[in-house]
Amino acid sequence: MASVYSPPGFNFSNEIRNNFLLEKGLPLPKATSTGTTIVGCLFKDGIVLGADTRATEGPIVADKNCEKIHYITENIRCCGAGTAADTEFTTALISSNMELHALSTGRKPRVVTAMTMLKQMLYRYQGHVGAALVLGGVDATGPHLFTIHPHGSTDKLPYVTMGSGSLAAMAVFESGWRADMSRDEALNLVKAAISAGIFNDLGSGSNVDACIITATHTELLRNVEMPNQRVEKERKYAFRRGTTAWKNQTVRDLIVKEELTTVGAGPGEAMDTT
Amino acid sequence: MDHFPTNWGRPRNDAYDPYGTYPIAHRPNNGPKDAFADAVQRTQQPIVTGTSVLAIKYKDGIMMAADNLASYGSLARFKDIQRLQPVGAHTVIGAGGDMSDFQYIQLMLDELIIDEFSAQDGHTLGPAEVHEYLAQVMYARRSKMNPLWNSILVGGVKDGKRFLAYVDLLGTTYSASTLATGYGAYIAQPLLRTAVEGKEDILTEEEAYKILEQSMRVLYYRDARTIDKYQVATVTEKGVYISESRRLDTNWSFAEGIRGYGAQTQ
Amino acid sequence: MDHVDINRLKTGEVNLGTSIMAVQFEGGVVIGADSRTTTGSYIANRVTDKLTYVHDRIYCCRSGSAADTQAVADIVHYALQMYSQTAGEPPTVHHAASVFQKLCYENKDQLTAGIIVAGWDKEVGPSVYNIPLGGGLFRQPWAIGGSGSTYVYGYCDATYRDGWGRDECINFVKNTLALAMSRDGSSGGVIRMCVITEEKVERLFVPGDELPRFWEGREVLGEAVPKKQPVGEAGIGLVPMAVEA
Amino acid sequence: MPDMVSLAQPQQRQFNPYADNGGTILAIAGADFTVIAGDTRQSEGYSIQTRYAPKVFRLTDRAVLAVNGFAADGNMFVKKVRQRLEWYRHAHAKDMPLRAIARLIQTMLYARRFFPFYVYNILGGIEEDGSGAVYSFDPVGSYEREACRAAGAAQSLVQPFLDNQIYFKNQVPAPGMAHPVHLPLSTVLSLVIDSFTSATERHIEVGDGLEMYVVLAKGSTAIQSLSTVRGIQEMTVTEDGERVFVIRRELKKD
Amino acid sequence: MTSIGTGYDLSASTYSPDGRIFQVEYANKAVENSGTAIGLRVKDGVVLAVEKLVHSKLLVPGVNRRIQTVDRHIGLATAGLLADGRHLANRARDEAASFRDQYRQPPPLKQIADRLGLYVQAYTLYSSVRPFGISTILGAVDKTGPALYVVEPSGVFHGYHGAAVGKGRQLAKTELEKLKLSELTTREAVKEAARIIYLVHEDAKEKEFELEMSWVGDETNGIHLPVPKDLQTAAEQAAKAALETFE
Amino acid sequence: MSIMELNGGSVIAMVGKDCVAIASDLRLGNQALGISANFQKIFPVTDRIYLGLPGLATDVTTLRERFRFRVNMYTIKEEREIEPETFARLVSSTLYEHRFGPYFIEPVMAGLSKTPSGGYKPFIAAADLIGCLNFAKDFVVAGTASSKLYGVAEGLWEPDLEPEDLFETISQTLLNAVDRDAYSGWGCVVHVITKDKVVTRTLKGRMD
Repeated sequence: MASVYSPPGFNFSNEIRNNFLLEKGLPLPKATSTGTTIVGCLFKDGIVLGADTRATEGPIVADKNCEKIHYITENIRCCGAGTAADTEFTTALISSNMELHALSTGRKPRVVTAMTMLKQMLYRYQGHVGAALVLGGVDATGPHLFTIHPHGSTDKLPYVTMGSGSLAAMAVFESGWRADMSRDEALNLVKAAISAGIFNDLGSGSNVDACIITATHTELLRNVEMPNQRVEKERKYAFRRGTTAWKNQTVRDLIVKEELTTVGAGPGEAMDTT
Repeated sequence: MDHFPTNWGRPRNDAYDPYGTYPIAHRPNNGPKDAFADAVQRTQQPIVTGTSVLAIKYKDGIMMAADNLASYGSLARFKDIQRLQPVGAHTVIGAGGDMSDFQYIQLMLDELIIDEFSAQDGHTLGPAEVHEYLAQVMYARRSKMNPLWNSILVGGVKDGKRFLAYVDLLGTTYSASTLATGYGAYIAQPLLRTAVEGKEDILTEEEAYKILEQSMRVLYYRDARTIDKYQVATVTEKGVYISESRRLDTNWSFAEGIRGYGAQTQ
Repeated sequence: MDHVDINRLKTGEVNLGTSIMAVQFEGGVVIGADSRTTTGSYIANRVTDKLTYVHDRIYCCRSGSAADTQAVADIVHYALQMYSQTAGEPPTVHHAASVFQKLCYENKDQLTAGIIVAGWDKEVGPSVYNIPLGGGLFRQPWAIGGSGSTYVYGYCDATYRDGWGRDECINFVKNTLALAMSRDGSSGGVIRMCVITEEKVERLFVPGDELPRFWEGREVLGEAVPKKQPVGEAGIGLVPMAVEA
Repeated sequence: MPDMVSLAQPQQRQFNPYADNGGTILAIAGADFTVIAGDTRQSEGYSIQTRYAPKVFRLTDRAVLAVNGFAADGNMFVKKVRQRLEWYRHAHAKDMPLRAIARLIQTMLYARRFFPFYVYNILGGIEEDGSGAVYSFDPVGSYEREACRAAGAAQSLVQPFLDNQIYFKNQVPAPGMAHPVHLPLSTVLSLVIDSFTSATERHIEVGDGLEMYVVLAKGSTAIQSLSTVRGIQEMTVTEDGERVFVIRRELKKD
Repeated sequence: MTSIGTGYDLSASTYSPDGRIFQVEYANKAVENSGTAIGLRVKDGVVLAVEKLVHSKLLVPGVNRRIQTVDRHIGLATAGLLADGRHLANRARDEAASFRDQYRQPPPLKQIADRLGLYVQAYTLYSSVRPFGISTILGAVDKTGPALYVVEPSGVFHGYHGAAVGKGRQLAKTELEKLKLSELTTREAVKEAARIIYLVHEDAKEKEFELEMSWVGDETNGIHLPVPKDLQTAAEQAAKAALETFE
Repeated sequence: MSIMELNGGSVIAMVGKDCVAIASDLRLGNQALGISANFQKIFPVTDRIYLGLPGLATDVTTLRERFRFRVNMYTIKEEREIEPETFARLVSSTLYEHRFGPYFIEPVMAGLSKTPSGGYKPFIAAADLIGCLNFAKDFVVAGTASSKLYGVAEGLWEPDLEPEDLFETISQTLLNAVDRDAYSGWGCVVHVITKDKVVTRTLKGRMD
């Protein structure tokens, strides 16, 4: 441990060793990815973001109900697809930088600021930070919606989709989106778009999350639809106690039993403080 | 060491293809290298290609749609190509993928239909028979490592039964009430499934057409290998009908106000 | 030629397949672009704005990697803002083009960017600069770029005339881009144009369903067949001879 | 532009004659019955090709074959096996016994040793002695008779669960008791359903529908537990012999 | 029969001293013994008709067809040995398919007649084979319009406006010559064909027969099809009626 | 064969009624060759937090020390014991710091977190090798037998198991999963953490 205070940023100290292992023909294990359908769309009073809740490791579902709509500021949220850790940490970093920015400027943060921070960070890492993002929010200049690709390019559009289910979701938007929709129309459209991803794209699944941002209010609708609840199992699988054979047991008792032992003066006798 | 002689002399790797499922010709070669080996191309690749084909079942039969484009890489090379083809009196096929292979398939099926016609035995080939035949041919060709580079939808009606199925260059087949090949499988299929599943016996011809038209429009918006000119085939008990080319109405109105990709406003 | 080399794009990178163009005329320049952004053959954005503001009377048209061209344009935009603030005067088009060129040349191994810079300045009036892939700088009376441009060099050479006015240039840009978009799968969508003059920057917009149309193949399809061809050839209405029993 | 470039300098696009179409199959043998099951999803990559593509096929009244892997190979293989069984029936005026079908499948698989059918087979049914049997195969024909077997995409999820619940692996029986050798049909059906719902939860390629074939030995008493099963359908062709039923269930579609 | 006993009639590869091939002439006899077949090439199509003699009441009606389909647009009627007719039809189908394969278009009838002629002729050259015991009427509508050819056992083929082969050919030809074939429609030609077949059958009244008819032309979209039942029934009734008034 | 299979090993954690359990196998291998049948992968972090580190053995040791150090630093600076949620974030950011040269470890955490009312709430979490956290309400798994563990756990786990029942369920899950995994096994260890004690048991397992 060279120093108590490690420098900020990524640490490349394992690089040489890992390259050696890689050269021996050992491929890297799969990181958790969010195959994912994430969307966003503009409506009359603001924006609606949406996401599914499946996280995968290859063909295995690692998390059935993860959260993909990340907090940036109170009025800005960001959906993430791609390498799960990257979306998580990138949005967290930008969220904290936005907070600092807001504190230093004394103004309510703007969506373009977050967008610019994100694209510049992702561009710096040339696609190696695998985050595909849908950024949305409402600020002093109105509602804004962006997509940010892993290589750092951005798009400004009234309706956007990302992730492996983006084609399915985009098809729903292309056939259902209209300008100046009401809140409920927009929410229903987002639900339909996410559902298209959930039911047609194997990388997406489980529930629908949504987030509605208007000039005055941000509303996170966690699991706004749950069309994929597991049915009850046919059998009960609790085991009879004693089913498992074990060799030895140690018990670490966490209750500290205190026994009061008085030393010196007898009980009940007050100390002489005179 | 495994029990597979061609792998002997190489380090064992159980993660990779433990049963040697690749045919010999495609396994890494251990033997001495032929100086010209790299120049030999064993299988072709698609050159002039068509993109998606869509098809659905509806009340009276099946309906299929495909645009009129044949691309050469990203070049929109031929814009008046018909990718839907009647086969006999009850069947229509629609093809994506290599157009030269599709033309070969058309000739082959034409010969099949003439053979069946001139046999005068009271039998006609329905969509199920055409599909089975195509599947066998395409599976045989893939097994010779010389595939017909297409994804094909076969649809039709015969003896009161609707039939809709898929076959591709690998000989893979499947059937469903909505099918789409190419990018259509990603973009159009979700729309088709929502619109059709459970309503196969209710949808009228106009409704079915509306669904396909809408899906073709979305494909035109989102697939870079489409044009806005397409045809629709309808197969009912009465027979096969293939429409004239139609043009898609598209909407771009919301695009006018968009400026830049970020902070730009002018 | 500013070909976008796919092998240089990182996997999954967003690509401006693109047809872009700029033409100068007496009082200004007309720039134009299609609106398609693709990843593979999926259209990630069908209404992209590839005409990017870098200063009041200077715009650029971007082709190549979306990420690279946006990053470069953002840097140039910043540089020109700083310049005009410190120098107290707007930059010239040549100045802007030179900043682009410097970035593109010095980072040519890292970048996939083909950029056309155009605008109006007090010193030379209207001008158009082309900065193709290697990072060279070429002034031209008209310039085209992006993957779609390869299909329309002939048309441009055959059509362009010196001394055109504003409206003729607009038409030229519109027709050229429509032709490029109709043949290049990586280009398409709408046509966006800007007319940059000393007085103002005017935005023009041609929606995707109102593009100029040219020859698009025969309407009636199928192979050439003689008039007397039996309809049966199409396979319609075939009834086999039935065995009566 | 990308495709133009790839045309100008042809990249070696190697034709791969195989695909993986996902899904999972499983079979469990009882004393006088066998259950053979498979989900009905057929997928490639992240796309669902169809929500209903059968992977389990009745061969005779006492043999059911489940195939999983590359769908085109699977369908072709079933077709060829059925053809051979038909020839056998024409030649011998009876259905081929289960263990003979198992050996036939081995021979047919190994015949393609150097261009294999990329298919995992599980054959289930009733032996000539009236006992339930499961035979599992690898793609090139190595096979084994077992009491239960899972194969396909979610094999690694389901098999250890079956080890525990069918073979009672790692379970110490209650004092003075012994684990049963065979489980009753109702228990087996419940375990099959739970195996598939679990696999659907955790494997993206499993879902949409479940088809369970039940083969009963002649005179099996397990028939009683089938009478209450909803949506059951009998597939038996011959009389007075083994009986085949199919039970269909929905699975999650995400 | 002057040839009998001369020894020159034992092989198709042997001429008689006066330059004839008796085996070919015998083949023609086989044709003459058969029920009549006629073909009418008219304004907008071709009609084929055959007097199919039914040699046993036990036969299922409609079997042993003598009109066959070669390609979508080509029909073929034979008079003579039934089995030879079937063989030749198969050969014709192969030829049509091979033409399509080569030239990617529907074969013109002349090409098929030519190729069949060559094929039939080959059977007059060798001692090991016998010539075809059939005359074949080929009818089609191709890119040149309606076409009608007859291929004879010798391999020779000619184009006709109206053709008749088999037992009643003389009378049939006389009747055909009376018609203005190039002005008839196929619909009218069907009636005429039925009438002629019924007429020529008068000579063998005691034998049962079936009238087999097919047509190809504008009426059928250029496809060779059997004449529809109602039209055939009407034509047969008219033919029977005409027979009453003919005498 | 990925780097995870170099030394092998698997860990699982489950939630019960007011208790959590975490269990691992004991194998240390060099690819297919077994080296040790007593390689601990689960370490106590605080009294009521246990951390499982399946993966590359050298990183198991390194990270165990690193986390011990960082938790100690936290305790010293904050003058309180670290809570499981906080510890999970610490694990996550430590791993993500090495995003482009990762430790080959997929950590699993189990513990009881203090509620404002002074009670204890079960907590489990897992992360991938670059620190993406997965907070589950039922169970989390990691290691070479992860897909097997997912399958069995999805079948066997039930809500609100008492500590003794949770011990049976997690043990059965782990034993049957590692029996189908060539890189895990050789005995198992199970820790059941409750409000006032941690019961650690070593299980009999197959040695092949």
